[in-house]
Amino acid sequence: MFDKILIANRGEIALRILRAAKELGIATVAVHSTADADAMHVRLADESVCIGPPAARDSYLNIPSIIAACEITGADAVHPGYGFLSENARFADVLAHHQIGFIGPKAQHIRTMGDKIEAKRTALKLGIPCVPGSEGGVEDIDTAKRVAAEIGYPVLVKAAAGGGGRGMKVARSEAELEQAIGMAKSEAKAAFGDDAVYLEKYLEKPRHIEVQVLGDGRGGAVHLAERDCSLQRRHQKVWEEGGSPALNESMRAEIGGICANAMKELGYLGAGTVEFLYEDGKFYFIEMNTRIQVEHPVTEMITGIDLVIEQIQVASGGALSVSQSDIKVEGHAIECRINAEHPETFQPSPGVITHYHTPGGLGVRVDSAAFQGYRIPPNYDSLIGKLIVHGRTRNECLMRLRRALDEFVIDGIETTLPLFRTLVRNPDVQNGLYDIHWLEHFLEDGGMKV
Amino acid sequence: MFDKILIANRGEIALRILRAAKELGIATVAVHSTADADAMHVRLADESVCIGPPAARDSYLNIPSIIAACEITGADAVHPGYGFLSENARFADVLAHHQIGFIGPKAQHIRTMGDKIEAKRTALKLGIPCVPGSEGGVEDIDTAKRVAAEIGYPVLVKAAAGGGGRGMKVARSEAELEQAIGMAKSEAKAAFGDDAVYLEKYLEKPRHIEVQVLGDGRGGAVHLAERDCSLQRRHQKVWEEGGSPALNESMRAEIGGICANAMKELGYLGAGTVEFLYEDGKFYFIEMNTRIQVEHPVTEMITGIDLVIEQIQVASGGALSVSQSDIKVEGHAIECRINAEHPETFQPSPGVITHYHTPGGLGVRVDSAAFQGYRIPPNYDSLIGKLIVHGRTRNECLMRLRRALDEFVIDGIETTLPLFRTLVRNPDVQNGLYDIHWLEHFLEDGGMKV
Amino acid sequence: MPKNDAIDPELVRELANLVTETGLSEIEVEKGDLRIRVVRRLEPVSVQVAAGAPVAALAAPPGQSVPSALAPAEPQRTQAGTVPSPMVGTAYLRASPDAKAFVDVGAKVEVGDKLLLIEAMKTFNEIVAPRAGTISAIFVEDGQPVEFGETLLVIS
Amino acid sequence: MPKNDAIDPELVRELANLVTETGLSEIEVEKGDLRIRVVRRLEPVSVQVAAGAPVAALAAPPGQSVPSALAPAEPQRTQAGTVPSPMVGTAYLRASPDAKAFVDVGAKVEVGDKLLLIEAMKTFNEIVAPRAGTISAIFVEDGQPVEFGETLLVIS
Repeated sequence: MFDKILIANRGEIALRILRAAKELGIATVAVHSTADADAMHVRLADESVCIGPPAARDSYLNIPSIIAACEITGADAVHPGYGFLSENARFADVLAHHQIGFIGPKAQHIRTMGDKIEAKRTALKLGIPCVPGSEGGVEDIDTAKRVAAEIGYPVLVKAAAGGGGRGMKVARSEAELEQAIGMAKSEAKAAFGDDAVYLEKYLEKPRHIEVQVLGDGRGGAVHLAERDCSLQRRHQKVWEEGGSPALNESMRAEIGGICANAMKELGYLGAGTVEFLYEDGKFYFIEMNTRIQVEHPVTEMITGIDLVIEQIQVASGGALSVSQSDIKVEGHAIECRINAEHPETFQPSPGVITHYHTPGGLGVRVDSAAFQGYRIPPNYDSLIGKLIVHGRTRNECLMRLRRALDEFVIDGIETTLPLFRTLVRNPDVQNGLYDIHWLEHFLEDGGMKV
Repeated sequence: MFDKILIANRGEIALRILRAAKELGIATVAVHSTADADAMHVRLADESVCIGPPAARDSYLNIPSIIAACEITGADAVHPGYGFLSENARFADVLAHHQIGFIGPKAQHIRTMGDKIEAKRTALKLGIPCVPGSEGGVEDIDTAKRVAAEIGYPVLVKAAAGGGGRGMKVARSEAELEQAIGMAKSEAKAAFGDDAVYLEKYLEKPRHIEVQVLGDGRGGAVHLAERDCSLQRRHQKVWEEGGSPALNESMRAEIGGICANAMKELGYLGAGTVEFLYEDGKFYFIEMNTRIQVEHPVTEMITGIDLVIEQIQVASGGALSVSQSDIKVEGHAIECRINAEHPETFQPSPGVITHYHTPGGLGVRVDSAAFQGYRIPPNYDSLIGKLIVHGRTRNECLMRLRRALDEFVIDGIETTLPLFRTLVRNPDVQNGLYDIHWLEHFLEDGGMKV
Repeated sequence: MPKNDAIDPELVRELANLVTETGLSEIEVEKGDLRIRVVRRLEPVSVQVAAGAPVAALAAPPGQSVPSALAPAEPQRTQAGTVPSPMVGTAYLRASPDAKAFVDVGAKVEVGDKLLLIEAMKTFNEIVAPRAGTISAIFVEDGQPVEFGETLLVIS
Repeated sequence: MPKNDAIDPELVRELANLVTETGLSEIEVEKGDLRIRVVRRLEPVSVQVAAGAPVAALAAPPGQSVPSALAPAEPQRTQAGTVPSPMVGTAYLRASPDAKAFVDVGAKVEVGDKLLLIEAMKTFNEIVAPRAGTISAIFVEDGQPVEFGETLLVIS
């Protein structure tokens, strides 16, 4: 086991990692920029080192500074949290070069999953379901018709050289296909000087469902069920829950089993998330995140398993504390990401928290590095805390979430708490009837306007 | 189901009840003395009524005021919490007379269990193990020897008219019995003018173990395992945990089954606790508390069942949400009672909380009505909050408790947090090796002296 | 108008300006039978948000107004003459719906005169005048619920 | 204007200035039938404990001293002449254990003169004088770990 872990992150995840280390009896080193000298994880760590000015590239992303901080404190492992250096394979290599443990996956798996094309190739090879498509350009309309019939309508015609939505057309039936191809080709020609197009299954109202996995790096791996993160705004998750309101026990076991087996085959080490779009009972691989995720507490609340402790244990060469048969999903959990943002305009709102009071009681968890008097620096992202609530049923969970949201006090800045107070009272949310477009539409339709 | 519940209590338990009501969608009325006008449960309740001056007898114990508060607010049920009117059978009768629901047991069971002699008689009749004794005075030494041999040494010789420890002698063997009886008789004669004595089993180093029960009042009843509350100071519980470090699965099932069956036979309604002394594998009934207890969250954390919600449901004529087979003990939980008291002298420390920050993260629960800026009034008991921590194992729970205690900030007043920071690091506590005298001895031996 | 001749508003104005200009709070001048006093009451400079301020605003469900708990709870002012409710219950100003009120504003009362009734637990409790005087205000309506300590009326 | 003659605003002003200047709260003068009184009410000297005060003291395990986090973190004073560390690492005052120090207190330095080395990732980074002057203080010892922004030495 490691003796001293350096936490190469800030905010709530730095505190989260510190808690896990303390519970394992491991000493902690907080590194921080000058903007974070007063931060909670700095106050609570056994040691702290200022590693640079506020700009992340000069502090939290500065590999030499972090290595130097390990050297002067004698830290024998680094936990990168999420964001920053967490999916930087070179950082993992540099740490290895300095004989410092990296609490994350093997560098090769970070590289593989960091490359979209390579990731999809690997997923297919491992038996993970992907979005079906033409696997290359379609030259003539007959080929296109055959391929489209195979993957099923609607299909998306995409420019091979494309991006940003240009050269992209939906065909809902064979009748529409020829025209869609024609339009896509001419748009693609105009935009990219290349009229090659390919076909892909088009998902109209998918959900975002992701499977949490843990591997010991030696072929042992488990899944810890799924999280439904469909409630998104500008591709940022807002509300996550587990299990998904769309899945039942056997669907959970099936997709979970596929992911766990894939991780075994890969020899994956540590925590990871296999992300899918989900529509009409089918899963389509998007990407794999090779790190702990913001929404990991949802899984912890329904399984009782501390994912960060598992990460640390397997990174130090230990075994997973659980086998698949030990993992039982108990009840339901929902996480709300509380951002320092205006709840209607989503304008960031840094500043001093003048009053801060967190909800308590049964089934209520708060992961936050904020406190009364804390000044949220304007230099970093706006996530200031996560409220995670557990109940024996989804309904109990929703009622508990409602009362917990009503108890939460954060004054002095704008936060997204009012958004969640509205969402928890919304019938679609209560019924679990939402897809990845739901929240955008809700906001466009003035759902938060008073 | 009730429409509006009046909470006839204050402090953390008033907030606890308010949370349960909110989660059931029931409106809440807070009543308060003038000293509690700013209290958290008053702020969060749908309505509040000032019922009297600070002295409890004129406010929280004032039955006419509470009934009047029900009348003016239209509350259709009262939750009495613990203490105050919670075990006052007359209060239950008055509520019934006014057609207001009482969220507690039937008045007759409050009366039975409130009378020590009647309670023991009832317990014996229901098959609950009691402290064996002579069941009446022992006249001659031969009878005494026979009875003592039956119940086993050591035995306690007690004055029938006794109290306060006078006329009480321990005999550790038959050789000591005659002398002990002689001394007890003469002491009793001198103190009470009556030299009648009786014999009882003497427990040298018992643990305090109590079984949580729930009944639907119609013969349905379950047990929710036990709590070990042996760590006490002046008969006040300080640290409670469940399950007891002294019991195993089958012992738990056995004593739990006895209590559940007794409650079925009794037709018990609501939440209750059957309290035992435990020594050498045997349980000895002390008393039954016919109310929710301070330490109920320990049970909630290991079973996932909200006891206050169950209380409300059965009081309104509903069924228990669980049957015995649904109830599974998962992991381990410990509660620390945080008092506004000096951690060495236990001198009460009312005043303003200048800084307040609660710990968060996985498995950590805080039940408290305190907040930054709250002035603890000098009129009531010193309990200001409870920290309850859950882990998959007792060891995980202890490590988590340690880190949570180190995160907890309560400034401006003295609290017992330092006591718990010491206890969680004590080898006897870590090993679960303590009895009801352990904490007193620890404190006498200067365990908290720096 | 001889009075206006005697007291020169300009002098008063000058003194008023002076009190402001100098940052003083009071100036008093007297000469012969003339006496002028100008006072500027300093408003509290700071809203004293003590470290011990109560939680500002407990979260309320959307649509509900958030109570401004920052403002310290106004203590029930028991000025001379106010009669606070000694109990929680329902206040009645008359013995029956058709009866006339025990007292009205302007009525003179003696110690022990009946002022109103408070019903609690189906019992009517008489509230009597604790002092003699004239009823200068009645703060409750017939049938209104009252809390302990709530001001019922004023005898001045 | 005879009234104005009678009460001289200049005298009032003078008294007003006097009360402020002397820190008094009240002056009253009387001569014959003239009486002037100026009052300055002292503002409440409130210790303004801001609502936004940081958490006082994070709980520390018994035996450890509790950091008084109430005191705001002292900003690294970058007074003229201080040389802060541009990086985290280990500071060395000499090129090798046997070598003599690059600079000592009292040494004169020119811009660009080598002051010390900071080792990070097994690389030695030269820290050179950003200005000319005399070394008036050295705050680090040979082999001491330094944080970003920590003051290494002062050139005055």
